[in-house]
Amino acid sequence: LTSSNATSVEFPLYFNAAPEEFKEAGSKRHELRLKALGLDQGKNQ
Amino acid sequence: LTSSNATSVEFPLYFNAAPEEFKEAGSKRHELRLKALGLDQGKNQ
Amino acid sequence: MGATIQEIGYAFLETYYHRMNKDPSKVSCLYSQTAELTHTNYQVDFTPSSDTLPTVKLTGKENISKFFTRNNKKVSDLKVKVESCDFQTTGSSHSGILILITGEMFWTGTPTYRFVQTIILAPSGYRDTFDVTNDVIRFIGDNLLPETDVKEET
Amino acid sequence: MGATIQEIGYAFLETYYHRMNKDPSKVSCLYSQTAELTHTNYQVDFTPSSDTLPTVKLTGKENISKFFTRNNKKVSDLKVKVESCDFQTTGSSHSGILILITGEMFWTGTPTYRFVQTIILAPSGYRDTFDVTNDVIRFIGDNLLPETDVKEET
Repeated sequence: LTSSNATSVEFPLYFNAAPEEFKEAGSKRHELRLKALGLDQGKNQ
Repeated sequence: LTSSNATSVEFPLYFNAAPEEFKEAGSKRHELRLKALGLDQGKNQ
Repeated sequence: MGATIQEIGYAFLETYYHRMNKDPSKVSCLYSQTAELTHTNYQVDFTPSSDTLPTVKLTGKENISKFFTRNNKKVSDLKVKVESCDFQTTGSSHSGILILITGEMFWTGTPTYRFVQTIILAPSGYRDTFDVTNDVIRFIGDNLLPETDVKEET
Repeated sequence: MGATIQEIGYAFLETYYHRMNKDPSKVSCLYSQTAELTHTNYQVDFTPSSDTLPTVKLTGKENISKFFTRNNKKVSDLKVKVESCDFQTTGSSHSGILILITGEMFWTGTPTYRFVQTIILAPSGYRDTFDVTNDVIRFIGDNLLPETDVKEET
């Protein structure tokens, strides 16, 4: 067991979903962010 | 050793700084956020 | 031991998240008899306007098994994006592995939730296999607004 | 043992951050002989436009001691806000304590940096005292923009 980073892994890693599937969920989070910043004008759905 | 939450602590906890001292540093972070969102017009210092 | 802690760690994560997806009732097999688990509290309805989720703490493989079985549907629907992993060796003679994970997760129809998770693997006693002894998840809010009215501590 | 893990944990954090502030050269006394530390890489200049910081991994009390002594100035200037702590017992007979911390930190003149940190305390062998066996910090970016061009994995 060493402290080397021999295993090269490219982040992000996806489990149980394709990268595209994160887009819709990510945009919902983004809407919450804009709301928190008071920047959600005309986007209330 | 139990899993109870007997110790009542109120977050956030501050170490080596008063809450007010976090304001200026926090506003710098906030400027980075606005820049990332492309909302930093007229605030470039 | 031939594999690095990174290799063991990534292989574990693959098994761990895959099993949640395919067979939640068998996730608890990955845990030690006295393991502790702090995980998403599925008994509480998700608040649509919140960017974090509450957690619940369980102790012992039996309770952990009940937890994953009871929340079968939600657990199998979990989708995970891992953005970083840090590894250290831990425990007696450094035969265990500590993993600090950051990332995002979501369930069908929900926003993404940012999380951090620490998992500790200890040698199970069987050749080259590990048990989870600790598993803690914590959700991270965006903290978007600068602090305008900071609460005073007493 | 009279104190709860929460009480021990919070008392430890008080000592830990206070000692960074007052006497960085003695922070390493809190670590076990073979402890592992992943901490802020002070040898790299902070990038003003970045919301995260790089880390570096060290093994063993001697290297940890050198690290805190070499970076004395920066370490003593560290200001920390802890937003959450999760505790679990860990290790053989659950005599150790795992702490998962989230919060923000800054140094004079810098923005705040969001971080997560996992610390493991193990009984030191002396009555009621603990050593840090593991300490990992990871900085968290804001990830503000929705994913528009997701990289494909190979």
